Amino acid sequence: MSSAELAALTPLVYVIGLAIALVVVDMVRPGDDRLVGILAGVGLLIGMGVVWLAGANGATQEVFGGAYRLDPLTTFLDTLFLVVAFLTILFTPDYLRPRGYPLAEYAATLLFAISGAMLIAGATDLLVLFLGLELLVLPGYMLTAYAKRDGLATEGAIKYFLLGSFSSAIFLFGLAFTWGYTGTTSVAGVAHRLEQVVTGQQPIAAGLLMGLALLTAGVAFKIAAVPFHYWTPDAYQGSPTPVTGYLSVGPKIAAFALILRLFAEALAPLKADWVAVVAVLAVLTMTLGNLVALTQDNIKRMLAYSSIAHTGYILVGLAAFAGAPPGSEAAKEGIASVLFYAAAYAFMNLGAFAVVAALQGRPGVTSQIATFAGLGRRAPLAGALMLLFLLSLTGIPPTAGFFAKAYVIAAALASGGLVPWLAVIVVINAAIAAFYYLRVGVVMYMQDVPSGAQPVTNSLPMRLGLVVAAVGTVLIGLVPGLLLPMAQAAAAAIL
Amino acid sequence: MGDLHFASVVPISATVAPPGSEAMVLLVLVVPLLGFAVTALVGRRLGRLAWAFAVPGIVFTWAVAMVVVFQALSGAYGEALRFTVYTWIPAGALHIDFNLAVDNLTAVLLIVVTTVGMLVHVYSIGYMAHDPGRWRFFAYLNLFMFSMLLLVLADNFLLLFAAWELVGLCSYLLIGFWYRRRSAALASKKAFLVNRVGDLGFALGIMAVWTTVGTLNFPEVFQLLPAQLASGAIQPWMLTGIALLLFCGAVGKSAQFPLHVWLPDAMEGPTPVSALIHAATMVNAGVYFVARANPIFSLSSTAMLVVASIGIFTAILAASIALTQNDIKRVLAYSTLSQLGYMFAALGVGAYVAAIFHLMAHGFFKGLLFLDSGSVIHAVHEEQDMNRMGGLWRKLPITHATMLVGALAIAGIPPLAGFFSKDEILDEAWKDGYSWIWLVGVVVAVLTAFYMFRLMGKTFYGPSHVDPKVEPVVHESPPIMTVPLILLAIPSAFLGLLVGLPFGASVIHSWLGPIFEQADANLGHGEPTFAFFGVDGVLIVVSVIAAISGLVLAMRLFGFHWPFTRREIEPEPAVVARWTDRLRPLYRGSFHKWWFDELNDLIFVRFGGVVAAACWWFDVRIVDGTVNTVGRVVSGAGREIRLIQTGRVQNYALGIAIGLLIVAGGYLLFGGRV
Amino acid sequence: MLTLPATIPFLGWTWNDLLFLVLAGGLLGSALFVVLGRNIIHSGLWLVVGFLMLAGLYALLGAPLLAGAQVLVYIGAISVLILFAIMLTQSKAGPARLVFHHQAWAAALAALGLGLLLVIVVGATAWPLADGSAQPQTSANVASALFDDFVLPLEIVGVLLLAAVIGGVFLAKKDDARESDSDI
Amino acid sequence: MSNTLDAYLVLSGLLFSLGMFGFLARRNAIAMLMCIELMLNAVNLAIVAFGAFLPPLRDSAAVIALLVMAVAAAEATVGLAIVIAIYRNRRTPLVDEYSQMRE
Amino acid sequence: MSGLPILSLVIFTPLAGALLLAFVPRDRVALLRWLALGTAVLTFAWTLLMVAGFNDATPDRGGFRFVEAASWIPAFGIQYKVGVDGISLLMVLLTTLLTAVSILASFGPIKERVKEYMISFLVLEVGMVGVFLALDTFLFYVFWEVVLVPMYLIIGIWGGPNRIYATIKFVLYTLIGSLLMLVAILGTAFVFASGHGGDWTGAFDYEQLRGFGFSEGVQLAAFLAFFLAFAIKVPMFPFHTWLPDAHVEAPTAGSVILAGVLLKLGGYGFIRFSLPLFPQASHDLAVPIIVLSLIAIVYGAIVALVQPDLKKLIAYSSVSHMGFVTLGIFVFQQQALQGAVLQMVNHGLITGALFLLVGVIYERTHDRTIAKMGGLMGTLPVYAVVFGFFMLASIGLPGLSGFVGEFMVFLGTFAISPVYAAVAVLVMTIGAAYLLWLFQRMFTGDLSDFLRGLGHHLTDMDHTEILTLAPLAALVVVFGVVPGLLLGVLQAPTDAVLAGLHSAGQALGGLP
Repeated sequence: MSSAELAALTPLVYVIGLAIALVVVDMVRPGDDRLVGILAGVGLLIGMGVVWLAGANGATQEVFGGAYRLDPLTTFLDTLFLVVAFLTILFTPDYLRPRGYPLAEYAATLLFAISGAMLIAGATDLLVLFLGLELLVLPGYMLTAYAKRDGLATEGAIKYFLLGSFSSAIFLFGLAFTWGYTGTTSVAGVAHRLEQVVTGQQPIAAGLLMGLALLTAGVAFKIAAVPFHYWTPDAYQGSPTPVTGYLSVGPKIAAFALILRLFAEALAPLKADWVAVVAVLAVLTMTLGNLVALTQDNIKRMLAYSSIAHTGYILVGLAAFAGAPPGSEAAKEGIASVLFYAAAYAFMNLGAFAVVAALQGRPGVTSQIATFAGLGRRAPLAGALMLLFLLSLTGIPPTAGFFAKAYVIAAALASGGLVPWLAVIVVINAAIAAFYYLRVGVVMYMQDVPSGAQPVTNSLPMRLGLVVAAVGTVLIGLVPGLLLPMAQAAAAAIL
Repeated sequence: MGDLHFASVVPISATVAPPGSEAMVLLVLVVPLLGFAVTALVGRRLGRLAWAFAVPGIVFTWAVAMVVVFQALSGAYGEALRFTVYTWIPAGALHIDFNLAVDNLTAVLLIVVTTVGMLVHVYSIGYMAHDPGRWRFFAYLNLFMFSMLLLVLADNFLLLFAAWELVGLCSYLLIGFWYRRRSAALASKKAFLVNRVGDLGFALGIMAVWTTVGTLNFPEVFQLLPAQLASGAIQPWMLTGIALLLFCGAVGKSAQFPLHVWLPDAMEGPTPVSALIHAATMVNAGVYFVARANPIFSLSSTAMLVVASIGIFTAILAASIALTQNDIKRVLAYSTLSQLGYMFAALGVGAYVAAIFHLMAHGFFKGLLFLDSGSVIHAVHEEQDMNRMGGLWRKLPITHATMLVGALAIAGIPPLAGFFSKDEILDEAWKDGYSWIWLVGVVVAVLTAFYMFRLMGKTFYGPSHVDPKVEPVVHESPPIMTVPLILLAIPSAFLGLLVGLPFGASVIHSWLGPIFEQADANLGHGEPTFAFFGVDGVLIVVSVIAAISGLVLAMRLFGFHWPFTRREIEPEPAVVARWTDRLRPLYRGSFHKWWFDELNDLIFVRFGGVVAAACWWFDVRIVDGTVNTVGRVVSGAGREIRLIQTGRVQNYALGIAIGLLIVAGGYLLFGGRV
Repeated sequence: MLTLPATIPFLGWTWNDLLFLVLAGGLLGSALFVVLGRNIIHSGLWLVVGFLMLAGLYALLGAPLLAGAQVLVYIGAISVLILFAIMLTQSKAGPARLVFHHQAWAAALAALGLGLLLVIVVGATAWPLADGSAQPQTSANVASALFDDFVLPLEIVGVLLLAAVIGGVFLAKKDDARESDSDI
Repeated sequence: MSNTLDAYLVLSGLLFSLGMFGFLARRNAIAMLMCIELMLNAVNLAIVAFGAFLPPLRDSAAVIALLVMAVAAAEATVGLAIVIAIYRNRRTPLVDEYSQMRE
Repeated sequence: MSGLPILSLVIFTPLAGALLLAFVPRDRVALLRWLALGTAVLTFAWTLLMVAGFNDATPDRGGFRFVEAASWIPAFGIQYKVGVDGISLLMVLLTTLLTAVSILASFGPIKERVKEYMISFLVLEVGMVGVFLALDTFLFYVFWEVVLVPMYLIIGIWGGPNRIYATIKFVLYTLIGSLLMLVAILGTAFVFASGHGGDWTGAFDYEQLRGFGFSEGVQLAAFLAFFLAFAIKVPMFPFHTWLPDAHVEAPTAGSVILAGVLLKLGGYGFIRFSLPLFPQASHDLAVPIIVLSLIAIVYGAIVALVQPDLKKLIAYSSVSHMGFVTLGIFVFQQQALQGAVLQMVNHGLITGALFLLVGVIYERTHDRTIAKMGGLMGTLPVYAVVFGFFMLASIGLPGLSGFVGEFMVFLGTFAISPVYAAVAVLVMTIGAAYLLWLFQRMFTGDLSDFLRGLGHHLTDMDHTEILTLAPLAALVVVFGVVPGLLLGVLQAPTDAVLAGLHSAGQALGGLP
C-alpha cells in the first residue's frame, strides 16, 4: 500500500480505529460513559480535521486500483457524516443514561456505521459500495435494537432488519446482473461500458434493465422512497430517539451517496431510462409522506413520515440531474442540490429529533405530540429551537431548509423534460407539510402546559448539540454561500 | 416629499378684482371652518354658551359675504373672480386645484345661504337652549355652513362634489342629531344612502367629463364640451349621457322623484336644521348645480326634457302628498319637494333665471315657514301633529303673522316673493312651448295654496286641540327666535318687488342673464319679451286665480282669521270628512305617500337583505367551503393511506416486492431503446 | 474401471447435465421444503441440504474452492447458528398452527411473477462477454485476486464482522436490568 | 445444458423467487431469515455462474462470492441477535405479531 | 446622510430590538413594552429621516434611491439589494407608523407572554419593511416569508377562541401562494441566466429582470404564480376567506397590522413585480383580474352588510376596499395606479384605526357582536366621534384620505370602461350602507341591556387609546386635504411602471 493510498484512506481508517479504541476503552474501564463520550466527541472533532487535511487540496486521488476515490464529494460527505455522528453522540447520553444502557457499544456501533457511510462516499467499485452499504446498515439494525429491553425498539429493529436484508438481497442481485453484463465492478468501467452501449445505439439488454430495476428497488428501500418505505415509520418510532435522529439522517444521506456513486456515476449513461422512475418515486414519496404525516399523533412517527417526504424532495434534485443533458451545468446543479439538501436536512432533522430526545430525559416520557403541550412556556429555549427546526423543515426562510428546497426547485426548473413540473409538486407538498409542522407549533405555543409536567433538564452535551444544530440550520439558511461552493465542487467531481 | 403648489391666491380672472377680494372669499370659508373646529374642540366646556364662537362667526361671515356679493353684483370682479388656493390633486394629467370662483350666480346663492344661515344660527340659540348636545349642534351647523359655501364657491366639479358630500354629511349628522331616537337614526342613514345613490351617477358623470375633456374646471369644461360636440369629437349621446349622469346627483340632493323619499324623513332633525338645510340651502344644491352646468344641459334636448319631466312630476307628486299629511313639518317638507320640482321644471324648460329666482325666494320663505313651525312646535312642547294644534294665532302672534307671510308667499299671492318667481316659471314654460308643464304647474299652484292654508288653518285657527296640560303654558317664543322670523319675513314679502320687477327686464335678470347666455343661445332663446297685456298678462291672471282658488277653498274648509279684523272663518271638519270619504282611494294614496317607502323597503331592505344573506351563505358554504373541503380531502387521503402501514412485516415485504415488479415492468416495457 | 458412456443413453445428455439436473432439482426441492415446511427445525435441516446441493453446483461450475467455502461457511457456521436460534426461540407449544401468513397466495403470485420475469429476462439477454463454456478456476488466481485487486473489500469484511460481533454480543447478552417501559 | 449460462441463471432466478416467496409467506422470524439466506445463495449462484461462463470475470467471481458469504454470515449474526432480543420481550418468534406500531 | 445605510437601518433596527428583547427577563413587563415601543419609534424615526432625504437622494437608473447592494449568494448572483422609490417609501412609512401604533395599542390588552409578543411584532416589522425595500427577487421572497411566522404566532397565541383554525388557515393559504411564487422567482432567474449564457449574475436583480423581456409563455406561467401569491395576500375574491377568520381571531394589534400592512404586500407585489416583469401577461390577463376585482368590491361590501361580528364586517370591507387596489392596478391608467397606491396607504390608516377602535370596545365588553351593542354615543361620546370619523373616512368622504384614492381609481377605470366604473361606484352606496347601519346599531338608540350590564366598566377611551389613534386621524385629514404630499412621490415610479407596460405592446381597448 503506497503512502498516497494510506493518506487517502486515513479518514476511514481513523474512524474505524476510533470505534475499536472505544471498545478497548470500555474493556479497560467498563461503564465509564463519561470517558467514552468525551473520547468519541473529541475523536470525531479530530476526525473532521483529518478529513479536511486529507481532502485539503481538493484533488482527486484514486487508490486500490480505482476501488476507492478521495475527491471533493468524498470530503463533503465524510464531513457531513462526521457531523452527524458528532451530534448523535452529543444527543445520546441524556437518553441512554436514565434507561441504563451503556454508551460504549453504542458509540462504537455508531462509528462502525459511519465508517460504512464514509466508505460509500469514496467507493468507486460496486463491490465496495455493497460492502459499505452493509457496514452502514448492519450497525444500524443494532442501534435500532439498542434499547433491547424495550419491546418497541426490538420490534422496530426486527422489521428494519428483515426488510433491510431482503432489500440487500435484491440490491445484490441487481449488482450481479450489472456486473455480469458489463464485466467489471469498477464504477468508471461500468460507466464506460454503458456509454458504449448507449452511443452504439444498441438496444439495452433485458438483463441490464432487470439489474437496473433490482438496483433501483434496493436503493429506493435504503432511502425510504415510496413504495419501499414501509420500514421507516416503525423503525423510527421504535428506535431510541437519538438513534431515530441518526437513522433519519445518516443512512439516508449515505444511501443518497450510494445513489450518486452508483446511479449518477456508474449508471449515468442510462439516466434517460431511470429519470422517469426517479421522478415518479419522488412524487409518490413526497406526497405519501406528507399526507400520512398529517394524521400522526406521535411526533417520532410524524417526523418519520416527514423524513420520507424529504426523501422525495431530494429525489427531485436527483431527477433534475437525470433530466438535464449530460455534463451540463444543470446536471451539476442537480447533484449539488442533492448534497446541499442533505447537509441542510442533517442539521434540521437531527435538531428536531434532539428536542424530542431532550424531552425524554426520563424514562416513561412518551413521544406523543401532546407531550409538547405548552413547551413554549415550560422550556422556552427548547420550544424556540423546535420551532426553528420545524420552520426549517417547512422551508421558511431564512433557514437551511428553505434554501435547500429553493435549490432543489431551481435545479428542477433548470432541468429538462417534465422535471420542471416536479417543482410545482414540491411546493404543493411543502404547503401540505406546513400543516403538520405548524400543528406541533400550535401544541407547543398555543396550548396550555399539562398539569404535572416535569421540568426539562438537559446535560451540557445535549445543549451543546442543540446549539450546534440550530446554528447550522440558521447559518446555512442565512449564508448558503458557505456551503454552496463545496456542494458544487463535490458535484463537479463526479461529472 | 411631494411637490406642493401652494400657489397662494393667484387670480386668473381678466378683470383686476379689488385687492383683498380673494382674501375675503377665503374668509367666508375659513371662519365657519374655524367655528366648527373651535366649537368641536371646546364647545362641550362652554356649556350654555356653546354658540359663543359659532354664531358670531357666522354673523361675521354673513357680513363679509355681503361685501363679496355686493362687489360681485356691482361688477367689480368682471365676469367672475377666480382663483386657486392650492393644488388639491396633482397627479400628472389629473390636476385638480382647490379653486374658487365668485360670479353672479354664486353671489345670489351666497345671499340665500349666508342670510338664512345667519338667521337660523341666531334662532338656534333660542331653539336649542335646553338641549345638552347644543355644542355638537353648533359645530355641525358651522361645518355645514363651510360645506355649503364651498359648494357654491367651488370652481371645479370635483371640489363641488367634495362639498356636495360634505353637506350631505352635515345633513346626516344633523338629521340624526337626537341619536337616541331610532327614527332619527334611521332617517339620517336613509338620507345619506339615498343621496349616495344619486351621487353614484354624479361621480360617474364627473369621470365622464374628465375622460372626455381632461379637465374638471368649470370654465374649461363648459368651453371644451360644446366645442368637442361641435367638432364631432364626441357624439350627442355622450353629452346626453354626461348630463343625465350629473343630473342624478341633483336628483338625489334635491330630493326629486324617485330619490325624494329621504327628505320627509329628514324632518327628524331639529327644526332649524330643516329650515336651513332641508329647505333653504342644501336641497337647492341640485338646482344650483344644474344651473351652473347649463352649458352642458342646454346642448341636450333629451336631458332638458328629463329634467323638466322629473321636476314637474315631483312637483305634483309631492303636492298631492302634502294635502293629507298631519305632521306640520312633513307638510312643509313635501311642499319643499314640490317647489324644488318647480325649479327643475324651470331648469328643464330653459328658464334658468326663473329657477334661480324661485330658489332664492323659496329659500327665504321656506326657511321662514320652517322656523315658524319650529316656533309652534316649541310652543306646544315638541308636538308636531297638526291635529293637536289649532287656534294658536292668539298666543303666538309674531309666529302667526310671519308664517302667514310665508304661506302667502309660497301660495303665489302677489305681490309677495313667491308670486313673482313662480309666475315667471309658469310664464316661461308656456312661452317655450311646454304647455303641459304649465298646466301641471297651475294645478300644483292650486294644491300649494290649498295645503298651505290647510296647514295654517289646522295650526292657528279654529278651536284648540292642544294637549290640555300644555295649553295653559303655551307662549310666544323669546326674541332671539322671533327676531329672525321677522327678518326672514321681510325678504319673503318684498324680494319679488325688489328684484322681480320690472317684468321681463327684472333686476335678477340683469344679474343672472350673462351667466346663462350660452344656454340661451343653445336653446335659441332670444331676448326676453314681456307683454303685460298679452300672453304674459293672461298667464299671470290664470296663476293668480289658481292660487286664490286653492287658498279660498282651504280657508273655507280649515278656517281662517283675517288679520286686523275680528272676522273669523270657522273650520268645517264635517265637510272635510265627507270629501275625504268620497275620495277615499286618492286620500289613501296621498296619505300613504303613494307607498314609496314601502316599495323601497321591499326592494332595498328586504330583497337586498336576502341578496346579502345569500352572498354570505355563498361565501361561507361555497367559497370557504371549497377551501375547507380541500383541506378535508387532503387529510382524509392521509387517513386512508396510512392504513397501508399495517405493522406486519410480510405486508411490507409484499409491498416492496410489488414495487419491484412494477419498477422492473416499467423498465422493461419502456426502457428498451432501439 | 468402468467407463461411463460419454452421454447418457437414450437421452443424449452429458453426465454433467444429469448431475446438474439432480443438483438443481435437489436445490429447488430442498428450498421448497425450507419454504413450505411446517416444522421449523425440519426447514432448518432442509436448508443444510440445499446448501450442500449448491456446493455441488459450484463444484460443477469448476469452482471447488467456493464449494468448500460454501460447506464451511454456510453449513458449518450459518446453519448451526440458525439451528441454535431455532432452539432458543421455540416455544413449548411446538410449531405454530399457522405457518403461513394470510397473504401467502399474494406472495405466491408475486414470487411467481418475479420468477417468470427473471426467466424471461435471462432468456432474452445475450451476455456480451460470454464465450459459451464453463472454465475451471484455480485457487492461485483466486488468492491473488483476493489479496491484490480485492484487498480493500477483504479488509472491510473484516471490519463488518467485527462490528457484527460487537453489536451482536451486546444484543444477545441477557442483562439483569429491569424490563423498561416502552417510550412510544 | 449444464454448460449454458442461462440454465444456471434460471436456476438462480427460481431459487431467488422461491426465497422471496418464503420471505413473504412465512411468519416465523427465523424462517424468514432462512429465506433470505436462500436468496443470497441464489445471488451467489448467479455470480459463480457468471464467473464460470464469462472469461473476464473468472477470478473476481470467486472472490465476490466469498465476500458475499461473509456478509451473509455477518447478517445472520446480527439478525439472530435481534431475534433473540425480541423473543425475550415478546415470547414469540412470529413476526406478524410484532405489530404494535402501525399506520 | 449620504453614506448612512438608511434602508438597512430601517430593516434591521427592529431585528436588533428583537434580539435585545430576547435577553430581557420575561417578568420585566414594563421594560419589555417600552423597549419594543422604543425600537418601533426609532425605526419610524429612521423612516422619517429617509423621507426627509428622499428628494435629495440621487435615484439610480431604475429610479430607486438609497440603493444598497451586497453579494449574498454569489453562486446564483443573489444579492442583498435594497432601494426605495416613491411607492415603497409610502409603504414603509405606513408600516413603521402602524407598527409603532400597534405596539403602543398592545400595552393594555396584551398581559401574557409580553416578551414573545413584542419579539414577534418586531420580527414582523423586519419582514414587512424588507418586502417593501427588497430589490432582489430572492431577498423579496425571504422577507415575504419572514412575515408569516410572527403573524402565525400572534394570531395563534394571543388570538381568540378559534385562533388555531384561523392561524393555520392563514399560514397555509399564504404559503400555497407564496411557494408557487418561489418557483416563479427561481424560474425567471433561470430563464434570465440561460439568456445570459448560464451566467446567474443579476438573475435575481429586480432592475435587470425588469429589462430582460421574458417570452410570452414564461411571462404567463410566472405571472400566474406571482398572481396567486399576491391575490391571496390582497386578498382577491375568491381567495379571501382566510381574512375574516384571521381578523376575527387575531388580537387587536394583529388585526391592525394584518389589515394595515399585510394586505398591502399583495398590492405592492402586483405593482412592483407582476406589471413590470410580465407586462405581456399582465395585459393578457387584465380583464379577468379586473372582473375579479369588481366582484370583490361589490361582493365584499354586500357580504359585509350582514355580518354579525364587528371584526368580520370590517374584514369583508377590507376585501371590498382592496378590490379597488387591484382594480386600480390592472386598468393600467396613471390615475388609477396612483389611486391604488393611495388607496393602500389610506386603507392601512383607516382600517387600521377601525380595528384599533374595535379593540377599544372589545377591551371593555369582551364581545364583538354588533347586535349586543347600542346607544354607545351617549355613554362613550369620544369613542363615538372617533369611530364616526374613521367610518366616514372609510366611506370615502371627500376631505378625508379615503376619497382621493378611490376617486382616482374610478377615474382610471372609467377611461377603460364606463361599465366597470359603474359597477365599482356601486360600492359608494353599499359601502356607506354597511358602515352607517353599523354605526346606527352600535351608537344610536338607548344603551343596550348588555352594555348597561357592564356598568362602570364601560368607560370612554383613555389617553393611551386616544394617543394611538391621534396620529392616524391626523394623517387621514392631512392626506385627504393635501394628497399632493403622497402623489408627489408617486409620479416617477408609476410612470416607470406604465411605460414598461405600454412599451410591451397593445393597450387595452375601451373608450378613448
